[in-house]
Amino acid sequence: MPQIITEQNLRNLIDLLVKESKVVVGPKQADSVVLYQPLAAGSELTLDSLPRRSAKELFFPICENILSYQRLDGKMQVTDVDRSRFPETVLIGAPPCDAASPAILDAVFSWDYNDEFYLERRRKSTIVGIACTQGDDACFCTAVGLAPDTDTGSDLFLTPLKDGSYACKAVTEKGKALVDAHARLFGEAASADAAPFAEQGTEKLDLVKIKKWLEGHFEDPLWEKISDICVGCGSCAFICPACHCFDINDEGSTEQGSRRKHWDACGFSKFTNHASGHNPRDVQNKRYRNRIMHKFKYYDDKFGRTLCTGCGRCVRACPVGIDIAEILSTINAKQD
Amino acid sequence: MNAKANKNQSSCIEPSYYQAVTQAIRTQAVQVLKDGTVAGVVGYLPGRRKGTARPALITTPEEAEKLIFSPACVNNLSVYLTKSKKGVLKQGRIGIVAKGCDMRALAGLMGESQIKREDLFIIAVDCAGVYGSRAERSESVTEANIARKCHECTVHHPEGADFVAGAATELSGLTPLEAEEMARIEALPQAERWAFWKEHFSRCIRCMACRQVCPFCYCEQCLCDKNRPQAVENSPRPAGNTAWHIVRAMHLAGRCGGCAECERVCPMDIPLNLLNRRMAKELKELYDYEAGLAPAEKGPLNQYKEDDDQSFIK
Amino acid sequence: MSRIGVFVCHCGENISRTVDVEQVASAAGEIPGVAYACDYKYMCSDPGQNLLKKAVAEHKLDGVVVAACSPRMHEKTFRKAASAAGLNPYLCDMANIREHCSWVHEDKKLATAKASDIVKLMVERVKKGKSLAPITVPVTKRALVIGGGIAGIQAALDIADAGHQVVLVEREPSIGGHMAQLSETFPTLDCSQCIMTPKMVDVANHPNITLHTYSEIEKVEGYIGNFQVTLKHKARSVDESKCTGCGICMTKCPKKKIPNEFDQGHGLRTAIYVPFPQAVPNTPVIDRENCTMFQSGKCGVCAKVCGPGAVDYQQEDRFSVEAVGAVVVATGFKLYSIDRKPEGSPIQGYGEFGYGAIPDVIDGMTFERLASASGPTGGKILRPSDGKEPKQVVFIQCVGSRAREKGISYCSKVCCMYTAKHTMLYHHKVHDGQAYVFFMDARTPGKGYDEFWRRAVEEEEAVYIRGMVSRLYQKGEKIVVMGSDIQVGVQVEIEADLVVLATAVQAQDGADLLAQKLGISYDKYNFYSEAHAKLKPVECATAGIYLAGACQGPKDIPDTVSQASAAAAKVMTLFSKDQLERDPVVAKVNEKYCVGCLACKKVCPYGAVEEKEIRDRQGNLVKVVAYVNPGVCGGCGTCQATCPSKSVELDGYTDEQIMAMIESL
Amino acid sequence: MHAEAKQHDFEPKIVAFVCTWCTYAGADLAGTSRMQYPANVRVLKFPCTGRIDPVFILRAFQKGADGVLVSGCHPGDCHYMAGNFHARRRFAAFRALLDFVGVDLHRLQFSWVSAAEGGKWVEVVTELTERVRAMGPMLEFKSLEHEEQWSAFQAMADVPGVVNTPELKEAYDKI
Repeated sequence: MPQIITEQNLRNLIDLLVKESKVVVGPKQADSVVLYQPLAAGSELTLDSLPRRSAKELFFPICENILSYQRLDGKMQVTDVDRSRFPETVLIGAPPCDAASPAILDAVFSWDYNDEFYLERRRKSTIVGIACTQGDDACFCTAVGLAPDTDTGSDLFLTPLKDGSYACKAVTEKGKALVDAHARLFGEAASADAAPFAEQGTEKLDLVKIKKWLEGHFEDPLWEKISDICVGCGSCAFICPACHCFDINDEGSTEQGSRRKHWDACGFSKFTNHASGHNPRDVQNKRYRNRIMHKFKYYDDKFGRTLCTGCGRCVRACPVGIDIAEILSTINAKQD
Repeated sequence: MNAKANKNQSSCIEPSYYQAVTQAIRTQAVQVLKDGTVAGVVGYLPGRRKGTARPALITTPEEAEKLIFSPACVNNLSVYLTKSKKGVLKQGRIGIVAKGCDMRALAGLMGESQIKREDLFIIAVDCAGVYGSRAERSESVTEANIARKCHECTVHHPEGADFVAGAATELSGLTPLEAEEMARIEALPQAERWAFWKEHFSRCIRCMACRQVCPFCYCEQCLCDKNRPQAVENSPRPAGNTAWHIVRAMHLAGRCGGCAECERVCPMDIPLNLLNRRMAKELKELYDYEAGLAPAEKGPLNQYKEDDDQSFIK
Repeated sequence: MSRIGVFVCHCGENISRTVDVEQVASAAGEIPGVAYACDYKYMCSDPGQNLLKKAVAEHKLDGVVVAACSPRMHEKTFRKAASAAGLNPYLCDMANIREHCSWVHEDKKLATAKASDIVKLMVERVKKGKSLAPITVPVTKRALVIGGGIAGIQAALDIADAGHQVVLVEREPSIGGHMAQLSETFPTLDCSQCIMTPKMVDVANHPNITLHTYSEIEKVEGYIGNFQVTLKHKARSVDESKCTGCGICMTKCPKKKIPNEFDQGHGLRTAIYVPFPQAVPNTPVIDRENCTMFQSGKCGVCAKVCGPGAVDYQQEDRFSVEAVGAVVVATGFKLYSIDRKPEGSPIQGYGEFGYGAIPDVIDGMTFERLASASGPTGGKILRPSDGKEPKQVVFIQCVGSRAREKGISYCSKVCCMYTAKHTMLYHHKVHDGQAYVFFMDARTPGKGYDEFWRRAVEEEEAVYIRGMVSRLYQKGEKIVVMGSDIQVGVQVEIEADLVVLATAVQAQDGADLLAQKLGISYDKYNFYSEAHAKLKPVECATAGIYLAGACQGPKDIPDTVSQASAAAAKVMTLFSKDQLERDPVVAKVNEKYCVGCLACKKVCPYGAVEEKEIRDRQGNLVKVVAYVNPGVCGGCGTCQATCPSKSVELDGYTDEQIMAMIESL
Repeated sequence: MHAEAKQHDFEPKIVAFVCTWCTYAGADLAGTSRMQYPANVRVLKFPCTGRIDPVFILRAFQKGADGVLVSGCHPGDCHYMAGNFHARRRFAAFRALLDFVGVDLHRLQFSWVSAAEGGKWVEVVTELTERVRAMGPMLEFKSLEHEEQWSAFQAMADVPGVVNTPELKEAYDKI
């Protein structure tokens, strides 16, 4: 029989981890939204809705300093970030569509350049994923090859059971270590009846076929058709578990300031604006095309993975109702 | 204000009302496309998901048959006249479906020389209300799922359009949520007001959805994207976020028509329209000005009177 | 990296007494981008300026900050020096560590810290500064003179004599102003009209002067070299082109008992009238409020008797636009009245003098008319109430002037002298009369002035009593004047037949409104402000507008004439070139980013913003943007603060400069 | 008239945005009249209050000002005719906005000080300085400057100049 943890013990586990000076991050209510945030106690964990932002910010913060500078005695002093001081972190309560994202992003952050900011946070984190029971008509994880019960990316994976407790599966050594260290909170399952998983609104997509179509259709009337209503905001990219573009800005004065890395989005008109004033993606549909291309072709070309977990956040958040699942279905259905 | 204000009020807006508006829009859009009055119509099409809708530019009578008006038709389509649809205007007159609140933006844009009345064919919606942000998409609209802005709507029955679709029956007895919330915040001690906004602004991720959907944020170079000099920090940190939202509210003061799109699209649920409404209230009190009721040559912040209030100046 | 030079001035000890200038210089040397910093005793002196010039060359400086006095004092000096050293003058700025620091703080530590901060601010400003080149604009060599008193007449004649066209505008029916009303003038006692009227005639006959009387300024647009002034020609009801000035209309007019303003209400005139016999032009005007024809429609005598048919009852106010390059403002003064003032007025009347209700308490100008040979009494001093010759006359000085409790704290400057003159005129005309003068001090700075005053006291037997009058009242035919003689320390009571008040000189009614039309500044008494009290006493802060006479502050005739000639000289200087170089602090539009909302156009006080169409190579309209006419732009920058995208920028005050300054705080 | 050199626990930073024609000249007059006022104020000169963008005020607070003064010509006195009238409306609106987001308006003073009002300049500056001194530092914007989103996990090294990536070290040494 697999191990289980009751909901109360899951909350107790959080309390214990907090006591151990670990940073525990999980879905938490903040005004009207649920966000991944550090939990001060197990009672703060909210498991009844998908957080508005993905869990990627745990490794890839919205904004972080990457160095600071100050003029001291006439000489510029540069101070690096002491990454050894990044805290040990446990992410609890991430559904598969969020838990899977670091596994996808590891590739790009350790490719031609090892992004130690990302990687150090990854090394110091343990992900406790949880099977999803709350899908809606915007969800399409199954369409992109995941499922409500996929444990990809999780170190420890929880499956909600009908009796309210969770079946536990240690996916990695990190996960096993977490269970072993707090063994008394885990017990034997009385029954292994899993709660029903979330329903999905879309059919399974042929990602290979889609990629193939994209390869041949950099120029296509489709782009203008689907994206001419895009207003060029970054909400889809910012709440996406897989989008990982960032910008670097120096902020401050000539005397002191910080160099900051923060989220950026290919939907922004200035994203590809050259210093010369030339902008190769001069209209919105070229920018939107890049979003699709990057997710379903370029990233696959480079890293062999699709840059989408089907969480449906962009579908829900798009101010003008652009529906990526619908677009993928359209491409999937194309014959040429 | 509303010459033909409909006094019949109810507690639920039935789907039949939306169907009637839809039918009227379709008929009118088909006609103006067929007779060549317009080169295209900006309207709404249904979304893939049940009970959703999205903006669309259609150019053929066939497509016009698919136009809808439903409680999900929340967007202020006037944003397309200054941004991505700018090109369309050059090919001729364009039709636009507009609710009363959207028409205030159209009036404002005319006053700011961004569009000309003669370039538009306005298909106005006599509007009973639309869904609130993330509201339950049930078929009928009630106080439970109507948008916050619709609670205090004063422009259900738009005037000055080329065509008005439908006849709205307003929901009765709606609580003025925004006014109450604004009064609540105004009554807070100053430090708590700061804490309230700090909490909200800190959550901001600078996705710029608020800016991008705003009909009045049509600058080609946003002050807040500039880095020489940098007036507002680019990075999504509490400091820059606060500055951004203050600057945004200031730039919209006296211009914002109150469509509340900024607030609707905010993925972080920041109550941005409160800021806009607060500024509108101030300008109404000080200068008796309300934005967007008619195209105005000058807004309240680009005109003056010699005896304007200066009680705050020593 | 910039190479800024910082020069810290001691200003003798004016700065160095409270600011450690060496420390300021050494701190300035530490500011990034500062290549050279030093301190010097007098930066504005020749050696100081040479030091700056040398340093620019030696240290290859690309910007200069002079930490010294106010830029209002010496900015031009140092910009000129920087320019001579090959630097763009707009890359030279002043850090005001004197007026804004050393003179207002005593704590040396705090003052030094502040001075260093001020220097830093200005260094940041210069670092982000741009080279600017002066803007040239054409000059319309035609001047407008507002006011036809002695100031306006003198300025107009001088400019006209230099060969330039002059438009002279006077709101009364005749030029002449207050000087035409005077009897004799101090300190020489020559007859005012004898010296004034020839000048008036010169104006009328000058080929370069166009005279508009009974006219006012309606609107002023444009800028130095290029003003468009709208004049309102009030309906005279007499066609100037037809009238021969024969005067028959006046002799036949049945309405004959209207108090004549020119005689301070003591003489009489007709409804169709010229203010005084020597009026220029000698064309009458109908006083419509007193004319039977206008009031009841029945009369028409003047029209009937007028041979050339010049009388025109239908005439309406007419407007004309004059293009001029410079404006001389010479609108003069009015006299304070002791009457009760409206509720809340900052200026008070004199209840203790009866609020002007006692007929034999008159002001100095009325006395002038009584003493004038052309006045209502033919030059005899007769008191208004009963026409008797007064034997005891009390003159009271400083009525309203230097009287803070009455709301005016300044000295009216001319009263001491004209009162002395009045006592003499009185003594000459009423040999057995006695003049008493209550005075605070006798202020007689001027050539021959003190001698004149002494003559009044010593030879003309005026009794000067140092002290104030606390009250006066009518008692039978007499006026009891109660005052104190502070020199002797006794109360004085004089039963006078006539009391003459030397009332204060005030700015003209409507002076503030005219200033607002012209865009010039004025002080709290509505006297017009010069650009600099000492060094630019004739210029207004608004370029192309000059001041002459008492509109700027109380002045006597010699000073007025001097200033009028000075203003004329300034106008001639402006007219000496075909093109004028203007300060390049003007707004420019970034056409790439301007979206043509035209908010800038809506707020521009100068109407400098125009719409400009941007077209592609095929001639298709791409967009409409704003365009700022640099010749019209006044440089206020309201457009930039209004522009949401900052697509219009004011040179010399760019956002980059200001933000850099704020960052450095 | 001699100001006492009092020691205060807190010396506020006051930033004044003034127009060059009236208030700057008024401050000059205070100088030529040798009036005394607190040394806390730093003056930024503008051609006109019409040029003063509300963003500047915001920026000044962000960059550490404890109090801000905006001063220009009295209505009707504007050298540019109407700049101060436009500014008056703009600042009336901006004040309301700042108030609504919870900024204490006692830290923001507007005034008309003419070229003739050296005394008023002294009065306004002294009053604002003393009021803000009593209020203490303006912490709201300043503390925001140091706040991060939670995920940033502030981890700057304690010792300035610590550079612990070889690439950065190499790049830094080249400067």
